[in-house]
Amino acid sequence: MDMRALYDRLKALYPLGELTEQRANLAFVTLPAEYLRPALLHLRDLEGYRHLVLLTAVDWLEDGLFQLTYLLCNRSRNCDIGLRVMLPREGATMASSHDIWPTAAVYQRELREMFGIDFPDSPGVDEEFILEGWNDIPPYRRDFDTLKYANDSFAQRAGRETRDPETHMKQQLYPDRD
Amino acid sequence: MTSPLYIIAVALAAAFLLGLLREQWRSLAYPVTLAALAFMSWLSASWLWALASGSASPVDIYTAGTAPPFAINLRMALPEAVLTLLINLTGLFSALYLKSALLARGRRGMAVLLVAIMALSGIVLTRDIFNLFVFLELVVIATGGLVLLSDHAHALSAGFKYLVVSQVISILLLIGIIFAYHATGTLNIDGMAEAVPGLQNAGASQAFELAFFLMFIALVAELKPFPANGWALDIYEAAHPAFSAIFSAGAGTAALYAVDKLLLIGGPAWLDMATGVGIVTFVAGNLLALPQSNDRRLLGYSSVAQIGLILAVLGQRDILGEDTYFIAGGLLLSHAVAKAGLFWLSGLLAGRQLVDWADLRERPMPVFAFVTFAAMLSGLPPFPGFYAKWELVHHLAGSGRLVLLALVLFGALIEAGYLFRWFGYILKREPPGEADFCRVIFDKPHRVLPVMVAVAAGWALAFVWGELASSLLGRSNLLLALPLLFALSFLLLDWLPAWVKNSLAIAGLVAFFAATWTDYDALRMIFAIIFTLGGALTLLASYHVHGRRVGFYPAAMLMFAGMVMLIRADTSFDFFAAWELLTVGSYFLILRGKHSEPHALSYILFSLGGAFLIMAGFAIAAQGAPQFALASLAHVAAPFAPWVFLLLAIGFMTKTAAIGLHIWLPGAHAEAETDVSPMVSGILLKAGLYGLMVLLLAMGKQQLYGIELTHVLLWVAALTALLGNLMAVFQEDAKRLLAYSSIGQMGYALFGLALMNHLGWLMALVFVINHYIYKAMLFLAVGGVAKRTGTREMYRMGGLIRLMPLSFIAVLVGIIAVSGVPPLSGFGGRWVFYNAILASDYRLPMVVLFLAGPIAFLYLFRLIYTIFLGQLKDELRRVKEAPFWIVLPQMIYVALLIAFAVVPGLALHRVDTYLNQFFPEGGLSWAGGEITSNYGYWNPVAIMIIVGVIFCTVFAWLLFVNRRAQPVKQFNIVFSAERPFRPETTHFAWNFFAPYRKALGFLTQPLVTIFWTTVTDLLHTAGDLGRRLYNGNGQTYAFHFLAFVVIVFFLVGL
Amino acid sequence: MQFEWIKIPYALLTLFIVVNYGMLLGAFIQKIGARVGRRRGVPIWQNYADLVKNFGLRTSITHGVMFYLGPVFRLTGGIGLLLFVPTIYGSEMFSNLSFAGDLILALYFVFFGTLGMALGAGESGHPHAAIGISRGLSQVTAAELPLALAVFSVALQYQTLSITDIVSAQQGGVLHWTLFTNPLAVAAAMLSFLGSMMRPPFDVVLAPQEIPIGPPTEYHSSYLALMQTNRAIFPVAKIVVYMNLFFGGAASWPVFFLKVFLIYMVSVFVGVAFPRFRVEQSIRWFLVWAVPLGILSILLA
Amino acid sequence: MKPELMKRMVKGPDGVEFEVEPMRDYYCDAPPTVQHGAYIKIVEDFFNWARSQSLWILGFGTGCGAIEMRPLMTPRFDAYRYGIQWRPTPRQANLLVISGYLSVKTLKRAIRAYEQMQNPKYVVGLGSCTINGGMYWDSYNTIKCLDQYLPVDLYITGCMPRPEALLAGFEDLKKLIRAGQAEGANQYAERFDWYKANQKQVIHDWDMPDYNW
Repeated sequence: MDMRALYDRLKALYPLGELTEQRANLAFVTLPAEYLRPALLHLRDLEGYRHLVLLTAVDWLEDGLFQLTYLLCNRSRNCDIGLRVMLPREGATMASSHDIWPTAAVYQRELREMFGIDFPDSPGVDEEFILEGWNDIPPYRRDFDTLKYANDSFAQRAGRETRDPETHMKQQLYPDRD
Repeated sequence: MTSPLYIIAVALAAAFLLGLLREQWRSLAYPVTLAALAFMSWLSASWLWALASGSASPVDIYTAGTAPPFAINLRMALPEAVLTLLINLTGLFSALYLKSALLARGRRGMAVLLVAIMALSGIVLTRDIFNLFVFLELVVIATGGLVLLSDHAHALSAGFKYLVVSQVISILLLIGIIFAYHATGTLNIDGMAEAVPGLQNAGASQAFELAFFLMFIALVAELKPFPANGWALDIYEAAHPAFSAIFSAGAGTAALYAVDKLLLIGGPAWLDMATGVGIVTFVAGNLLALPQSNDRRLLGYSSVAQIGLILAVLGQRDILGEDTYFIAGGLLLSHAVAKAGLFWLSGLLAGRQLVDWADLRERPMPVFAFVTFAAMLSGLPPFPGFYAKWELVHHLAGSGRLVLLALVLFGALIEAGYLFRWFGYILKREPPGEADFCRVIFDKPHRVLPVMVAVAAGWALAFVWGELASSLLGRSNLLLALPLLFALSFLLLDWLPAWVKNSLAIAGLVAFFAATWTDYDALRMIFAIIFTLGGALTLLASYHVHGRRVGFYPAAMLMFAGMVMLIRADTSFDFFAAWELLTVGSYFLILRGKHSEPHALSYILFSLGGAFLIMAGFAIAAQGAPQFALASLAHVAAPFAPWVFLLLAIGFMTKTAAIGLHIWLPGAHAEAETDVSPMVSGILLKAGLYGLMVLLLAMGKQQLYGIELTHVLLWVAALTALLGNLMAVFQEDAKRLLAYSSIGQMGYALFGLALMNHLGWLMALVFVINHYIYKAMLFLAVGGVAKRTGTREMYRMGGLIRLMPLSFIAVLVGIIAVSGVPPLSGFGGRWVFYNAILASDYRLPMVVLFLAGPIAFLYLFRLIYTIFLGQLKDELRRVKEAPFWIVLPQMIYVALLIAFAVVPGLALHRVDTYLNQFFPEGGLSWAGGEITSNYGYWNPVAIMIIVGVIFCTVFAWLLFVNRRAQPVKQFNIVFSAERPFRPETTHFAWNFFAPYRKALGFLTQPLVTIFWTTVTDLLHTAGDLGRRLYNGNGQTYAFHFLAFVVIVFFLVGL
Repeated sequence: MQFEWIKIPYALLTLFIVVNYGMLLGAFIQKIGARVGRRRGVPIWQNYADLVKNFGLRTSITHGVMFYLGPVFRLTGGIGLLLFVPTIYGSEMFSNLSFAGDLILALYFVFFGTLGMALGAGESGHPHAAIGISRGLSQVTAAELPLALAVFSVALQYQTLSITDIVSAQQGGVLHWTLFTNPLAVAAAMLSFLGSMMRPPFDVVLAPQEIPIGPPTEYHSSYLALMQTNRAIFPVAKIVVYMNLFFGGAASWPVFFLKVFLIYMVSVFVGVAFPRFRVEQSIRWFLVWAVPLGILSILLA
Repeated sequence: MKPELMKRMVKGPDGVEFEVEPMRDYYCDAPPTVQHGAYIKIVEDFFNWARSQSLWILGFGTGCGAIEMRPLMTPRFDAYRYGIQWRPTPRQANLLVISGYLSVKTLKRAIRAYEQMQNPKYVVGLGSCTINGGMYWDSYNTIKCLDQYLPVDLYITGCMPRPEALLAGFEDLKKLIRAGQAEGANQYAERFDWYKANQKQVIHDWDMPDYNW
């Protein structure tokens, strides 16, 4: 209904992918990277999506792609729309949106540190964000082996056991039952 | 004796000779001119000498061999001798100065110059009104010619305008003379004067009145009264400076004397008119000079004003009586010598803007010349104008002419304002152009010589008038006073290296005290010690300056001379002269600071304003006598007493910087040099307190309109203490903080005095002593720090305790003392204060003072914390301890402070006893170490021992348990588990008391500054408005003149 | 009054009693607070343990000479204040060292420790220390004013500055206390008292959550132990002044203990009932509410 | 190294240039030393008793475990009665509770805070995360074994341990202190190089002196 109408209006302007309607007031749509900025501005200025809820990334390792998701919110109509942009994993770079929403700069700094996606011209994008003195590939990339890194970097205490909570508690509390 | 007629004859002969000289002897023309002028000067001088020494008596010369009215007669008496000497000397040195211009113009120029000087002398000498007219015409024509000597673009038009208006004047004069001759049947001035009372019928009398009005207005117009003077001002601006010197000094003198002679005919009826025109011209001329930026035009306005003042003095002949010539002469000679000197000086400079005079900055001699001239014009001691003003004001006050008195002082203050502003430019502005050009001009001795002669003449006049005044006032010559001579001798010693002069100065101060210490009573003793020995102690710090330090010692010693003369003065005149001397000396001292130009100016203006109030107060109290013993202030008649009290109190409070009159102090003290700040703060402020003490001791409580003035004083003092302290809290500049603190501390001392009881006075004295010690110490310490760190802004410092430990100790001891925390000496002041207010009748002002007390903690803590504690900045890591000579006096002060804390009785016991004769009630009893009042007791020795023992015990215990403490560095602080970024971001110093500003900052609105800025702005605006009258158009000027005539005519009411 | 050597052991005895009383009083008041909150609260000897612990710490650091001396100034200020004021009225033994000076000495000696402490904290170079001092000094200027006025009023009333004389003038019944003869002055002084006890609503100086305890933030080990000792002595010494001026003094130790406790409790009651003022608010509060009372008391005295 | 910590040339007010090296000029570089107790045993025992009765905890929460420490002050648990209280500055605290997981970034701050406390000082590890990383055992950014980096006197297990467990743990700590066995600060000084090596192995941007006085 609403989201569909919005999709149609956008579709007339930009080459959009399929609409994924999660809920009545939440939908996602994919579009090429170069159309993202006009689409964001259009949504913000003409459609009332004034709030950038979040900007996050997904590592599609197998496809060699990063997916950026810009989730926007229209407060007055209680609607959210997510714009997805697919970037090639190798040398992933995206135009910065900090001039549209200043908060985007923080997300972009985080994405730069955790995924290695570059946002040229975003303020402070190359500064350390959460990690201090990180010396490996960005840790949220799926090809980063966190267990191996942990074992290499940190002394593990010997004798640690791992149990499945369900079976363990069953054994502990109701050892007789099946 | 050679007949004075030769003055005229030689000039005429020389002028003719110049015309007859053969072409090939042309080069002789200039020497002939000089010789003639020199002879004329010699002739006047010989008559002056003869008349003054009594070896000759005044003579009348009958030109045609017969007595008037049948022939013209000239007179040579003392005034004539003085004035012709002045005119001829001005002519001589101007001719010398004009050498190149005269040589370029040839013989005719020289002849005209000779004729001009001759005619001016003739105006002075002649007793015949028509002859006077003739000489006047000669002067006008010669002036028109001489103006053209200048290369200035406007010279021609200025001369033309001058001629036009002068002819109108001449016509009026001529008509007047014709009618007067018709009425009286004589042209002789004295004859006319005798004939006037004898005029029989009303018609003749009225006709004569009209005739006299025409003559009077014409001659007055020659004096360039306001507003009929536009035509003359262009001359000042456009003519050659040497001619302007003649025009200002010579022509003004001659015209004044002519008016003086004419007033003889008119009689007392015309005196008021002369006074009115004179005083209006004086005030307006000075107001108009205020916004001027062109030097010669300013001098022109100033000349107009000065001559106006003298005209006003002549108009006051009825009350001045015999003193008229003493006063008018003093003013006139000061004016003439100073103006001639200044015009000559202006010819040495390339630029015509006042700021261009900064060229003089590096040259001590011209600067000294300027100082001399400015002091002569502003009537500062020891120059004749000072005596003249004193006498004038006393006569005016004695006859109740208070409006006139106020106008005279107001005009004089404005005059001092622009002169000292100008002096500030000279010393403090950047020289504008190429110094080379300037040097070339200075290399011409014939231009420098006249200036130096004028300086010498100024000082000679100072001596002469000192002698005259000494016979008038029955006291020795001011210029010969030992302290003043000692101070002036440093002018001659200025070539010596600074350390030699410093040693001499210290020795002089100590020796003076050693020679005179038996003369002082207990009260004066305290001030004497602070002024002499205290001064010597602060001078120790001056050893840190290397080189010659030109100008410092004359100024400093002048201040100290003034101060010792102040405490030794027992008559109003001595007191006032000393007061002026210390003001001037301290002004020069303050002006030495790098950025102190505006602050020194505001200091001198407030001080002179205060001094004029003091003078007026003394004059009113004197009731016609030229001076009186200070002690007899107690016997001033009832209706005047409160007013005298008010004037004197306000005058003294300009020095102690009571609230409302304080705005000069912060800048002046903060911008002064390192070793000057302690002098002007620790020592100079006490002079104002001393004045107040003298005043209050003599006059006690006074009532005005039912209000007790000491009660008002209490409020003023309390507000001063509060606002001074409050302002200090919000300063970023360490020396400004201390300066505001001084205002607050002076408020406390004033409060003690105004309490008018025994302990209040004792408290004031405790504050006097304490404030001297700790403020001198703090200013030295902070000055030393500022010297090393290159800044006075406290937030730029920090963490200096390890690098400058001795300065830290001085400041630490200082702030404990200032804050009044036991066991140091400040507590004594607080203790006496509490005991004093318990005995007082007033209670409300104390509330304000209670509020002020703890505020001191705020600024004191800030002072020590932001400078010495906190975080050390990178660029200050290698700073060294202040120079030895700055630290040494501080350490002596520390010792003194502790000594005064332990045994205050040494200084106070005698004073306490001494005060018993004035305030028998409520003294202290001094038994052993204990001091007991009617209310409480206090044992400084015991306090010191107890605190010391407890402190040492606790400290020893801490040392024992904490012996292994690890010394750490500045960033080893707990920073919420983070680390500090940089020292500058970690040092919490700027706007330190932000919450306090939120709560009470509204009290620190600069209302007083706004008020005084508005006052000066208004004065400038008034001057600017007046300037629009002068649009440079000859017709307008002629109209001004006619309007002037008409206005005066109606005012006269014929 | 004259000095005799016997005064020294007497003074030390007073000091001993007051230190212990102050330690216990502090814990006791904490305990009352705990009981009001249905807690058991600290043991009554907790302050001793803390003190011994801090003296027993093996390491310490120093930021410089003034930092080292700060606590010495502080404790000297406390002990001096205590000893300059007679503790027990009528007792030669416990008149301490009051021969050295009168009421004014006591009033001004209060600042001795404050000033030294502020300097010491300042040398630590910690900005929070400076901020705390800035707040404390700002507040004290307004808070001290009503007390100064009240003291002036009382001195006018009794025409003396001697504490002993002021106490003796209040003898002969409860109604002779200044509290009843000059209630305005006492009201003003007690408001000032609130401001000087570092309890809410006037504790923004320490503000543990905001500028971790303000001026003493860098102090530890034996420095802190000295300051704790002072914390036991100083409030009691200050209350002794109030007690002598306004509440008839104390003629024996039990009366002394009771009166000091009750006066102390005033600030505790106010403290638990009101939230914290900002500095400028507390300055205005003192100027608007407390100072007029003081002025009135002066005008009526 | 951050620019503000790098060596730089500075010009003094007298115009002379000189070098400022922040790490040397701003920080004390003395290493910690082993501190012996009082020479007389009974005095040391007395001190140990006082130390045990006066545990001042640094108010410093590193992870979710901090939420379990707040109730200790409430009437229900009332830790004050055991002589336990909170101090806002490490200078005055002598007990550091590592309350839960400790990321590498927080570890640096914990080390600073610990070193700024005065000897003797105690470390209590709270919850499984401090013991073996707990549920963060394979995290790339969380230390697994607190005693590699700080001398831990006592661990309190659980995820999360309840306030009762904390109180019990503190009572055990008191016993250790009274027995003179809580000498973590001295261990730290003795094995300073080992601790520093472990710390520097995980903290890659070491930008502070080796010992933060």
